[in-house]
Amino acid sequence: QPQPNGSATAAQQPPAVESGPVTRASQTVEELRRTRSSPLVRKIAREHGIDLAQIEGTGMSGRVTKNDILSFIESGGAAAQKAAPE
Amino acid sequence: GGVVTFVEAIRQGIWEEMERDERVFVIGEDVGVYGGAFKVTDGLIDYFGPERVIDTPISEAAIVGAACGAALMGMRPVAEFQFIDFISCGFDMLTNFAAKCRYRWGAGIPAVFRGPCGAGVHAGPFHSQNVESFFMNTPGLKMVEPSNPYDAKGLIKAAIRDPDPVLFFEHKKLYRLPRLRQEIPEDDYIVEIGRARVAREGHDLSIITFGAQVLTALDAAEELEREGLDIEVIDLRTLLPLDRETILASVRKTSRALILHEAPRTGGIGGEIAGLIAEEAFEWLDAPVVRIGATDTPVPYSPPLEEYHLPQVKDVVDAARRLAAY
Amino acid sequence: GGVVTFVEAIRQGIWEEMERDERVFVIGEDVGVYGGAFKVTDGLIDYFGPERVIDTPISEAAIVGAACGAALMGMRPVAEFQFIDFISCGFDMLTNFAAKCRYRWGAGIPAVFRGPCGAGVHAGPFHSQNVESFFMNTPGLKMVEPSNPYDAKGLIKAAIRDPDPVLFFEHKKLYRLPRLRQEIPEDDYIVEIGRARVAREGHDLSIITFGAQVLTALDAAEELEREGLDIEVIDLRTLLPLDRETILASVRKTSRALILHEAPRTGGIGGEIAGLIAEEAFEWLDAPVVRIGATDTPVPYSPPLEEYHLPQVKDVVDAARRLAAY
Amino acid sequence: HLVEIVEGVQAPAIDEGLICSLETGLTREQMLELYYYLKLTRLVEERLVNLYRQNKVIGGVYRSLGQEATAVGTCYALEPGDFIAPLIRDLGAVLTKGIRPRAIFAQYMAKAWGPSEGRDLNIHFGDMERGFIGPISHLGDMIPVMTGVLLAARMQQKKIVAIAYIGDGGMSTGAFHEGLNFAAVQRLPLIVVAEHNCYAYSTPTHKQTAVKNLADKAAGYGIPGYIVDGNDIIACYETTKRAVDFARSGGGAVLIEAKTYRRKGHAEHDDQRYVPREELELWEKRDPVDRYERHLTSQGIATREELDQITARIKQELEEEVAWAESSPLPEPERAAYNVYDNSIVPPAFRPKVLER
Amino acid sequence: HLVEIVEGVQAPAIDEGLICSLETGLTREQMLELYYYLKLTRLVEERLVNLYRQNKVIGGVYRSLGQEATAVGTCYALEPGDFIAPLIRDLGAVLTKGIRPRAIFAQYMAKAWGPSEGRDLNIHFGDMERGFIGPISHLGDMIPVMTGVLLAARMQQKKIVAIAYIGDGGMSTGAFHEGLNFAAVQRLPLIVVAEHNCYAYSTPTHKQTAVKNLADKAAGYGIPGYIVDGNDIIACYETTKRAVDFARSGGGAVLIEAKTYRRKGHAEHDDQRYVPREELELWEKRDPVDRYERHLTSQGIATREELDQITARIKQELEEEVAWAESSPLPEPERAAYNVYDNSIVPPAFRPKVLER
Ligand SMILES: Cc1ncc(C[n+]2csc(CCOP(=O)(O)OP(=O)(O)O)c2C)c(N)n1
Ligand SMILES: Cc1ncc(C[n+]2csc(CCOP(=O)(O)OP(=O)(O)O)c2C)c(N)n1
Ligand SMILES: [Mg+2]
Ligand SMILES: [Mg+2]
Ligand SMILES: [Mg+2]
Repeated sequence: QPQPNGSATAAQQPPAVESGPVTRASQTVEELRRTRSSPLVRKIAREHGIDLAQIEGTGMSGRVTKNDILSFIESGGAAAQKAAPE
Repeated sequence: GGVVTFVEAIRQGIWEEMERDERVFVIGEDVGVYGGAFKVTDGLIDYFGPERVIDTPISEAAIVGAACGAALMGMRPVAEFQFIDFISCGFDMLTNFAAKCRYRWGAGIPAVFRGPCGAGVHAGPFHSQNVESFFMNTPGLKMVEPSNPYDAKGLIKAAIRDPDPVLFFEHKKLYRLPRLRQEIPEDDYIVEIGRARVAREGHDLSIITFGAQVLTALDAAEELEREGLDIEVIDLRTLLPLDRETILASVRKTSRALILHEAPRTGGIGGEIAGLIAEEAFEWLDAPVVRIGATDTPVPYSPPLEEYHLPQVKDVVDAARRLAAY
Repeated sequence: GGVVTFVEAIRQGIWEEMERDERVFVIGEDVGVYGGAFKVTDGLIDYFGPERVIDTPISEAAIVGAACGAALMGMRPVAEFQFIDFISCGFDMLTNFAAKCRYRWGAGIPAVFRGPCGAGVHAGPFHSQNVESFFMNTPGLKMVEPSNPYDAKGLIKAAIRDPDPVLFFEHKKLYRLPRLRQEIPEDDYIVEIGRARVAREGHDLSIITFGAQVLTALDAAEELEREGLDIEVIDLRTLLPLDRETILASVRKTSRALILHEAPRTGGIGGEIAGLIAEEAFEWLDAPVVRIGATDTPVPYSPPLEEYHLPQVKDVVDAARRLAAY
Repeated sequence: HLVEIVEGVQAPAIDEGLICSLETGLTREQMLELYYYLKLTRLVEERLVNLYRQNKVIGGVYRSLGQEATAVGTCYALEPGDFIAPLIRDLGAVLTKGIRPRAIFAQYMAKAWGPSEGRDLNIHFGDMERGFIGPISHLGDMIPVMTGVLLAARMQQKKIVAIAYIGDGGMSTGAFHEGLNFAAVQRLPLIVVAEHNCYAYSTPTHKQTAVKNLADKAAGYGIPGYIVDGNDIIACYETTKRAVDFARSGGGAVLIEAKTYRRKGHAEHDDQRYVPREELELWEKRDPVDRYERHLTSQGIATREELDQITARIKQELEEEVAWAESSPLPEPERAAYNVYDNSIVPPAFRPKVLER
Repeated sequence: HLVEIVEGVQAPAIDEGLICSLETGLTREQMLELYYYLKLTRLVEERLVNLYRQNKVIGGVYRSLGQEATAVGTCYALEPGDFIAPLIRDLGAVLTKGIRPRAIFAQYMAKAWGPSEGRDLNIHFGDMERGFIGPISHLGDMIPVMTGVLLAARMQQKKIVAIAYIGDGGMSTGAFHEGLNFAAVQRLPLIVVAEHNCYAYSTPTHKQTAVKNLADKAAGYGIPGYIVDGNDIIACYETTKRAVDFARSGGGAVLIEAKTYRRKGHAEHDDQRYVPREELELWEKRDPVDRYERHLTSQGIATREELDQITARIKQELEEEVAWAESSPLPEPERAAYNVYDNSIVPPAFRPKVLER
């Protein structure tokens, strides 16, 4: 579960692409929303080195929305993620 | 100038261009003595004479062809289809002659082909069509569809002055809609072809639309504002060539795109807009690109059927809510 | 049956349906005595007689209308356009009569409207068109475009047996292409309308295409395989109604969609496919939805111009590389 | 023979005005039936205007006032298996073919029980059993369609003929030309009835075409052309009967020009300001219903009472027909999705719910 | 008068065969010029076939063998300001209008210096200065276009006339019908030259239309129709001159049927197997070039040597014309992007690079 003010889990890099598109084909749309959000959010996550799993998603299927991640960044969550120990 | 309806704005535009440029003339069925089925050309023949306001036989292919020939000779014809549904009878002449002349030997065809389009008036499948999709894949044509009197006048003038063939679609529901009555400038002005306008600024979601559906979008936006959603409405005005920059700028701002048109969804020009966005604004998207069109059926006649067929404010509100909640 | 070319497969299909069902007949310009400009109906008149293989005047609207009337009487006409470019002269009859009859009063029109389409043979702007975009927004029509002899025969039979009007596009480059010669079954078989096929299985990227461009895609895929890219090629076969399931399944597998067609990019049916993907496979996309089409121009005549205009293998390879690297 | 223009017999006049052609093979019974359909047409249209003024009609009403004899008289010359392709101004032909007024009322009122189930309007439907294929709005398109009907009939060895109606305006269309040329070269038994009512919307014939008589166009197709007084119902019948016999016996296509006049505007909303008053008054005197009544009574074929009884019967009938149509519900909204294709193959085109997952 | 069909004067025959009409207002100089254009047409086409066989031509070659007198003779009756809308089988008219053979060769060879810059083929281009608007492939479409040209000319107070050429097949199209009806009702000075060459691709006239003479169609438009021996170049000239004078003086549209014959297949690839040998042999004897030569020499208008000199001059000219066309490069690929629209307003349609950011 994502925690407020994120004491992040291990990853300091953005999450790796899941193992292969073959796996993705069998995923549900809900799972994909939750884990991959959207191109925009993934881009922002990449740019800020954020692990999406750490953010509370308010979108459909628990998706991390643009506002979610921007709020997260604004509230220092990204810095917290970076600063968190291994 | 003055406070005008949509139809009056178009009529003024044609009138002023005919006064300004003696090469401009009108040609179509019942456009002269009768002033046009929707009275768009009312009074022109008394002022400009029957040589410049020509009543033709029922011959859409000949009307288009004659406009092309006159244009090659340097005239500026404004050809009318009594209902845009009859443009299908001139489809060959438009797509094969008008559209391709300049490309094939450098001869531009500065003609305007205009007529009333659109549904919602219980006129049935042959007096309610939206035909832009027929021509979207025909380079050489331009297509324009205003949503308000100011743009209507500015665009008909721009179309008449354009050196290439322009299809000018006038949604018949807008012609005398009181809501659209608007004060327009006295002075000469044009609205540039190829430029969309931001009908309503917003930040949460972009509705990209044109014609009568601009009103649907604005009504939906007003309703959604009460729910705290801030909707941007882009009025395309020109359908071909699309104003890619304005579309992309809006989507990059809001990250959510809802494309709305009155033609059936499948095969409508919404696909072109969605494709543009999905390719060139992909990393700005926070949600799927949503398209709303009419059902994939002809336009039915009976009011409950037509209402089901056409996009309604509630359909747009519902879709925008879901898209915003994505 | 036997080893056949693309054109021979179509001819066999028409022949067998005429034998199987006495209601089937052929109608068009020079289809009888001459056997058709491309010899698709060669020999039919000697076997079936001039009452079932009708040579018409040069009248596309009448050809379409007559096919519709005969279909209403229970016949199964197969109407030919000498070149599909001339379908524009029958545009009104097709979109307003053929497409809407069942909807308006329950009378189906089981007619097939076929002809040679496509570019790449230096035939110029009026003998090279791809016209599917004209009709994509016309509910009531079906559109089919095979890419190989097996599908061609199966689909022409399916089209003839279909209770609704089917536009059947035959890319002229494929007619006698040696590469396409193929052994097909002796027995009766159909290929279901509305079902795409996976022409090449792959995992890295989906190329969604049809007609002659299937070969372009396969050639590109072969080249890219050497670079370690595994391309899936979807051959749509039916353009309307689109096989949404197969398209979406492929994109959900590969996450990268490249839509390829020979018609100009803007306004082509690639937009519909892109829109479908961007709305219903959005979550699976790793990259923008890419569309490749011809340049937004008429089909030029001179080989260097036509080559620039049309999608080439190198264009597809280059785009696929970029898409894969995204 | 091929380019013959056959002018109709001039009907005599009596003190009260013109009557109809005296030479006819019609029996008294048939002439009364003819009156029934003629009067029915007039009264159905009056009823439609009535409903229109009560806002019960959706869209416009297109009267054929003054032209009813053409539509009824020509159609009456057909056999049951024959086909008609009428235009919206040929309601008389539709009724003569046996389509019930209730279907027309239901269509106009956009009701679920109408033949189009509300999807299309006016007479834009068909009834293959009765030999009726309704028009679409695009003028001229029905000529090629009827050519196909007759080609099929030939292949099916049915000895049927077809009447396709066209207006002075519609004859300017490419579809008309292609269809008639094809019918002519194939020697199909197609009778084209050109209703010369002097106007195409606001466009008078002299702006539509340069021929003197519409029948002159027949020569351009290599077929015979007949001219008939379109307001003389007996002449319309006889001329068409002659054309039908000619066509059915292998003579090929025929063009009949019915000289008539459109006494109302193009539709109810059109006030005809472009029409001179004197013209309308002149043609009022040539009203085809008055004329036929005058004929029947003056020639001792029917009494005034008999005609009044027919009228009363029609009015009674129409009460029931209108009531039936009015009692029909409007269609359910979702019905708009059905029948684009054969729904056993392609599902109905329901409105999709956006982001439904 | 309006539906008059004027049959051409039957030209006399001498021992060697038919010659041309004797009654003419042409001067000797003009008659030699006529010969120049006639022979030029024949030799340009022969040269095209020659280039085609050397694979220097892209696409097909469409001979007008046997029809050259129609195209040249009719066009010669025009004034410089007048317009023509020829079809691909009217190369003779294009050359008579002053378009240089080099343009034709460059077009056929898809070269950059051609009027289309390689974008279109054959005579699908125009030259407004010279009064030439080339066709598109869709038959019939040029008739409405020329109607517009003449409407404009009327508005611009230019007293020009136009010839639009059409084939026996093309007359079946809706576009032809709409255009000619419009021209007729507007009394525009449009001369339609219908080249009755007996075939439309493989379709003989009796499957195309039911009229006996194509000129019979004139009555259907309320215009005069003339018939002329299309292989008699003088008759073609005289008949057209008469029509041109009639039209230019306000008489309106005219239809001229030129009786001729297409001696080659529809295009070079068509072996004409559907044509009886005897038919071809008959019409060989009526070759319009032979016939005119016979006329000039037998009537003492020109000597064999003079004619040979003209031929030699043409051949010399054609060497230069072909050389010029051959020396043209093919167009640069990117030129395909230009001129869809006025490029000062809408940029060229270059091939976009995918994912270029
Ligand atoms: C192809 C086409 N173009 C335009 C119209 C619009 N329109 C409907 S009725 C009409 C006038 C028809 O006149 P006519 O053929 O004389 O028939 P009438 O109404 O007089 O019976 C016109 C122009 C149409 N229906 N179809
Ligand atoms: C509208 C249209 N339909 C079909 C064709 C295909 N086509 C090209 S030439 C031709 C035959 C033309 O015959 P005709 O008009 O007699 O001219 P000709 O070739 O004999 O000079 C046909 C059917 C076409 N060009 N345009
Ligand atoms: Mg079928
Ligand atoms: Mg009329
Ligand atoms: Mg010919």
